[in-house]
Amino acid sequence: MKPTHPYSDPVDQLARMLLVRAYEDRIAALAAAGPFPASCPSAGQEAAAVGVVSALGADDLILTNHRSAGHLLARGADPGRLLAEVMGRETGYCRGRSGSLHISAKELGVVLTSTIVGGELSLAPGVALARSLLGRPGIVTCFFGDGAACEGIFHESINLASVWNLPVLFVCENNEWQAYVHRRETMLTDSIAAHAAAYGVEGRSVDGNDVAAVHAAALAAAAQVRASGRPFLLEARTYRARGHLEPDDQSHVDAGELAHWQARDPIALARERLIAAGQLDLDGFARLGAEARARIDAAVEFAVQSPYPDPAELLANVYA
Amino acid sequence: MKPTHPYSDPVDQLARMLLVRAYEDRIAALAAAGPFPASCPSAGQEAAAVGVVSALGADDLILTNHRSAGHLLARGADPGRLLAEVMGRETGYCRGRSGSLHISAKELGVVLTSTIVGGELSLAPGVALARSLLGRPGIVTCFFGDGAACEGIFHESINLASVWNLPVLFVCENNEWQAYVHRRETMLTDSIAAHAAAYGVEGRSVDGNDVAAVHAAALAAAAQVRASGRPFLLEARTYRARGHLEPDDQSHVDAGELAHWQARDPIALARERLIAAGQLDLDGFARLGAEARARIDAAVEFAVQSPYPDPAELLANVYA
Amino acid sequence: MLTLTPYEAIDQALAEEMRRDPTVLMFGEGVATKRRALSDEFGGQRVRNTPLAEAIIAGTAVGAAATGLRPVVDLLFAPFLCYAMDAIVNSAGKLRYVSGGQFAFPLVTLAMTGGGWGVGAQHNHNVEAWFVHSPGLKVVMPSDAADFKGLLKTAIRDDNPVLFFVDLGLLHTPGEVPAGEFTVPLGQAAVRREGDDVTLVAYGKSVAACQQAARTLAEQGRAAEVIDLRTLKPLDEATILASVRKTGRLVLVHEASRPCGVGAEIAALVAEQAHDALKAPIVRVTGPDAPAPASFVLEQAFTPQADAIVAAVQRLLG
Amino acid sequence: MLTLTPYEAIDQALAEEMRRDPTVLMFGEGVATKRRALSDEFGGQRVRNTPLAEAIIAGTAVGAAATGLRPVVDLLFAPFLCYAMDAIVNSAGKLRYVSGGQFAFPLVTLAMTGGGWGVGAQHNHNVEAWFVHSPGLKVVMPSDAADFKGLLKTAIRDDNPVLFFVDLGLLHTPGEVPAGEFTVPLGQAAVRREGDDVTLVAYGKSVAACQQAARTLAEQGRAAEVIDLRTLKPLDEATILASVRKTGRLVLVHEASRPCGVGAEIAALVAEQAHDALKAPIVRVTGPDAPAPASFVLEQAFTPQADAIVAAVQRLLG
Ligand SMILES: Cc1ncc(C[n+]2csc(CCOP(=O)(O)OP(=O)(O)O)c2C)c(N)n1
Ligand SMILES: Cc1ncc(C[n+]2csc(CCOP(=O)(O)OP(=O)(O)O)c2C)c(N)n1
Ligand SMILES: [Mg+2]
Ligand SMILES: [Mg+2]
Repeated sequence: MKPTHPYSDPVDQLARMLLVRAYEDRIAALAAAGPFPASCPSAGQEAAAVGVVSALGADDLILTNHRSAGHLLARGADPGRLLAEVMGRETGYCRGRSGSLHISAKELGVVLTSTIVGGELSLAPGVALARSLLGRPGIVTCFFGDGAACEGIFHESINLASVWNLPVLFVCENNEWQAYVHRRETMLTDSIAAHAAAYGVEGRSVDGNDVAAVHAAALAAAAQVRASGRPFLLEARTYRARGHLEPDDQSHVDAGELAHWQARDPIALARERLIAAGQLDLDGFARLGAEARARIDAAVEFAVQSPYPDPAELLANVYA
Repeated sequence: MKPTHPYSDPVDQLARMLLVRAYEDRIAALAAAGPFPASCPSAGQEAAAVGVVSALGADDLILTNHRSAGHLLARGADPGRLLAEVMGRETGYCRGRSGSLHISAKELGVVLTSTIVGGELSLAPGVALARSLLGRPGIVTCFFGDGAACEGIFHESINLASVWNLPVLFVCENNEWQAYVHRRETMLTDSIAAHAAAYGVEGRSVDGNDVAAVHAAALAAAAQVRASGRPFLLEARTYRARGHLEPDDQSHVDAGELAHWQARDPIALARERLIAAGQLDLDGFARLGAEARARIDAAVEFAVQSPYPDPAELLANVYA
Repeated sequence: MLTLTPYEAIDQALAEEMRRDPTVLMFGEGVATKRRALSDEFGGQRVRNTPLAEAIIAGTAVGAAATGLRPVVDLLFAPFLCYAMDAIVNSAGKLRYVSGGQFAFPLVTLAMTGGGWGVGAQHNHNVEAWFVHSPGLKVVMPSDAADFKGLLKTAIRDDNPVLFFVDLGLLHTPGEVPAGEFTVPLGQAAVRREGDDVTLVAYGKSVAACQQAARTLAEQGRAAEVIDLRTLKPLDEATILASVRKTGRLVLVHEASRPCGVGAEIAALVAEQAHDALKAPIVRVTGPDAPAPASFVLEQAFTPQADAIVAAVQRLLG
Repeated sequence: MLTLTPYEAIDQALAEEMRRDPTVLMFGEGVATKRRALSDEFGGQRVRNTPLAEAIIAGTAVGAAATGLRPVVDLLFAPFLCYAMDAIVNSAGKLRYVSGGQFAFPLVTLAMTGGGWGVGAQHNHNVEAWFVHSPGLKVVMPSDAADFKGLLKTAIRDDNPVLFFVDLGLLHTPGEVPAGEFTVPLGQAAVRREGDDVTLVAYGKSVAACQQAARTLAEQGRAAEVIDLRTLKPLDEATILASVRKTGRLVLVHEASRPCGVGAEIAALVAEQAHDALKAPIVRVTGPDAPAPASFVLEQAFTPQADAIVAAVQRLLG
């Protein structure tokens, strides 16, 4: 199910969203059941992840952060190797050294993931600079949260990308939360895209729970970055449907807010649209969900069977 | 010549500008003549410094940076103690421990000067927070350069001051240079005040070489900060008339740019205006200049006669 | 005596000091959400959530400290201090000296450090030695619930910037805490166990590893003295030197990496000032000079364990 | 042989490596303005001025290094590294390990450090030990013009992040540099003077202070061996240990503050591995644990001078 990039079939996109959801649901279940390594779930944000990643080409690179499962799976990551990484197994993408919070998968073009909030923003211009100077194809997409937009490095990153004409598609997944702090406690204005203008960069906000809208906006933004060689700031307005870290009872979250966004679940929205358009029926939807869950079953099996790293290799890969 | 704050008489303001110029001219002469401690001259920026500082009240606090002589002298600092500090003497405002680059003078309300570009921006919200929570009067004015506006901390500082409703008057002295880099190499847009809106803050640019315009803008901005308890971003468009550090031949500076700004010398502009308005004649102007130079003569004398710190006190004041 | 976890002990210390002194306040990312009892008692002015921006959190603490408040800021995990270095090192640590003594900086930064959560090198990195190496700062890293409370109270009252490191592995382990008001002075190590054969010096969770090692050694007839540093700066040199002069043998234990760590400093101190008392080489048992791995099995291998300490002592005692 | 200042030697190294390898580039605040010959030869793509923003300068170097370039960035003065710590420590130092070896980070950061300019603590702060303490990094600090050139060339070719500290006090002092192509390996100390009575270990401008002290001592009939570390990480342990095994006495000299400095690390190393060879206590002669003062007289008192080294050796030799 590794897609050819970009992939525009809405059914493919929905299938990918269901895979992300199945992955996150499974991790939530495992975390609820007992001690399980920490991870930051991307449930609720599937449309933003799939909408953007499905708009990227095979040569494009992605930088992401702690809440990366959607980006990785949308890019075609093997859920077995992801889960193996989360569980600290040698078969994980990072040989169990990363755990869930900074998974890179160079073979998929997902590079330099940092769980330091803003870390990915600090690295993205350099990746784009290398591509430009080496004459390599592809743009650089950098995912970050509304919280990361509070870090000074956001400002430094977008400014440098602008001044140096670097092909970076900045994608802010504004999910209304920054761990245990609501976005409204951290900024007075509502739009993160609004910062772009002061850097001479184009910015745009899109409904981040509407995968078709995100995909269209990301295609257009990526095309513009490719053509101009300049950055673009795309903001996807979405919502973190689960807690910051699994498990979390979300007791600090306003029930009305939660209900509002539950009613805008990105998978339900995509399903309704496809059914209304006659591109899918309920059986088809159920089958896609079952397929996704079955892949995750297999992935868990793979991860659980995988060996832990050998402590004798504790010191491998400190230096090149 | 310690003024009562605020001071609005344009002749007083001109006298103060002349004092700054005489101070900087003298340091330039000393630096040209032989080894002299490093300092960053504020010549050319006298209108910005005096225009803002003359608009502040006695209770207001000032945070500044490496290019601070104008702010300090406008606030009533003793040029003898400033020069003593620059020359590393015990009689300096910081007992010779600072040197020119981070002179604080708490007795004048000039606190926490940092020569780390952006350092003053990181400290200003806390100073304002203390004033608010302790119920003390006065606002906090934070001077910084166009270069500091490139540091992420600028973004973090103005955002926090906005979200927490802190009475900070941010004053950007945009002097077109950041050490050996032209401002246009560092940002695509022309106005630093334009950043304010995205933080829900009011911003305004003013001709920084017109002391009357700066003073009026600063009075209005300070009044607004006082009344609202909220930050304001005031940008003074000015020019660094001398090099970054004394001595400097300015060989990297475009001659046309230099000429353009020389024709807009803030002291000449103020003089012409006062003469045209009949508030001053050429003799009066000459007398003000001579007085300023005489004060600097005495200041140099004081500094040169002052003792160096005692090496036995090398370790004083590391801890409280 | 009360039984509290260090997490609870920290909360108690904060509440008591905020009650005692109206200039004490606390802020950080999620502080108001997570320390609910504090924010209920002291309100939104004194217990604040912040934007996600460590540099300005620290800078604001420094500015506020210099002008009348006594802030405590929670910077969450030690690696996030990387964003706050300018405010801590260049401002809080230096501006008193630079200004010729015009300002003081009574502030505390809290940060969790060390293994135990399996989330890898960008959350788990012991950088306390950076701050020991930097002028004008104090550094504290307690090992039990009572010290978490007593040292934090003292740190809040101190007129200098204090880095208060919270060893994550200890955070939820209950311990005994005196019931009434008490404080623990900065700069004073605790001799946790007396012994004549070898001195074990540690801090944070490595103290427990030393205690365990000492018990094992006792069974083998070896008497280890265990010193818990509690404060890393200023260092209690007298207690360390007195112990080494007694035992003649020294093993230094910490999870932080070896080069230029706190163990190096103590080894140097002893090699300078108690050379003649040393009967054997000094030994360091530390975390490796590598980023911390996430995988549980590797994280365990990363952290100094009692058996490695026992083995080191056995080598020393022959 | 050529006679070059370290500043010129750095320029030569940069020019030669940029000629040799088209992926080498350089950027920083004012680099294109100040290193005019480089920007004339290599153009604006490869020699760049940057916005005034150390965090993104360093981050951009790290991102570029991982994806095909070999950046050299000039961060000007060591205290400004405080803004760049996340990129250097959390990204460059850790992401190779964290990713299970997927990336390498061939980059060099230049920063001036140390006294000699009289501008105070926010420009003058020796923080090299921070990076020795951090995993995944290499740290270089040369003491003469030839090493500035040879070590910088090697640092640029190394596949790991290298912190290259430029001791300001040396920058404009001419020295001899071999005329043709040459490199100096990382991790190899230089024995600058041989002697049997005491080992003096130093780096940066403290090497000259040791040399001067050694000359004075020679007049008194004492033979000091002078070791110039050149690379602080990886440390050339073998050379240090061999010398101490020969002389039995060790004096460590650096301008950086004492606690958890490089001297502490070497003292610990020797106390661990050459304890039996030590005939006397180890001595550290370092800058004080204080911010650096601006005033020239205080700055002089701050920096370790030859007479303090001589006095230390005299105490040791009785
Ligand atoms: C520098 C830093 N500060 C704090 C944290 C702890 N932390 C991890 S995720 C997170 C919230 C991030 O918010 P946002 O950027 O909006 O991303 P989201 O988690 O909402 O996807 C925080 C505070 C961190 N990892 N790094
Ligand atoms: C963090 C940091 N980076 C670099 C420097 C070196 N430096 C000192 S002043 C300066 C230029 C500052 O430009 P700007 O903020 O515009 O102020 P100006 O000097 O023009 O008044 C630079 C790069 C510094 N002191 N601190
Ligand atoms: Mg968020
Ligand atoms: Mg400027």
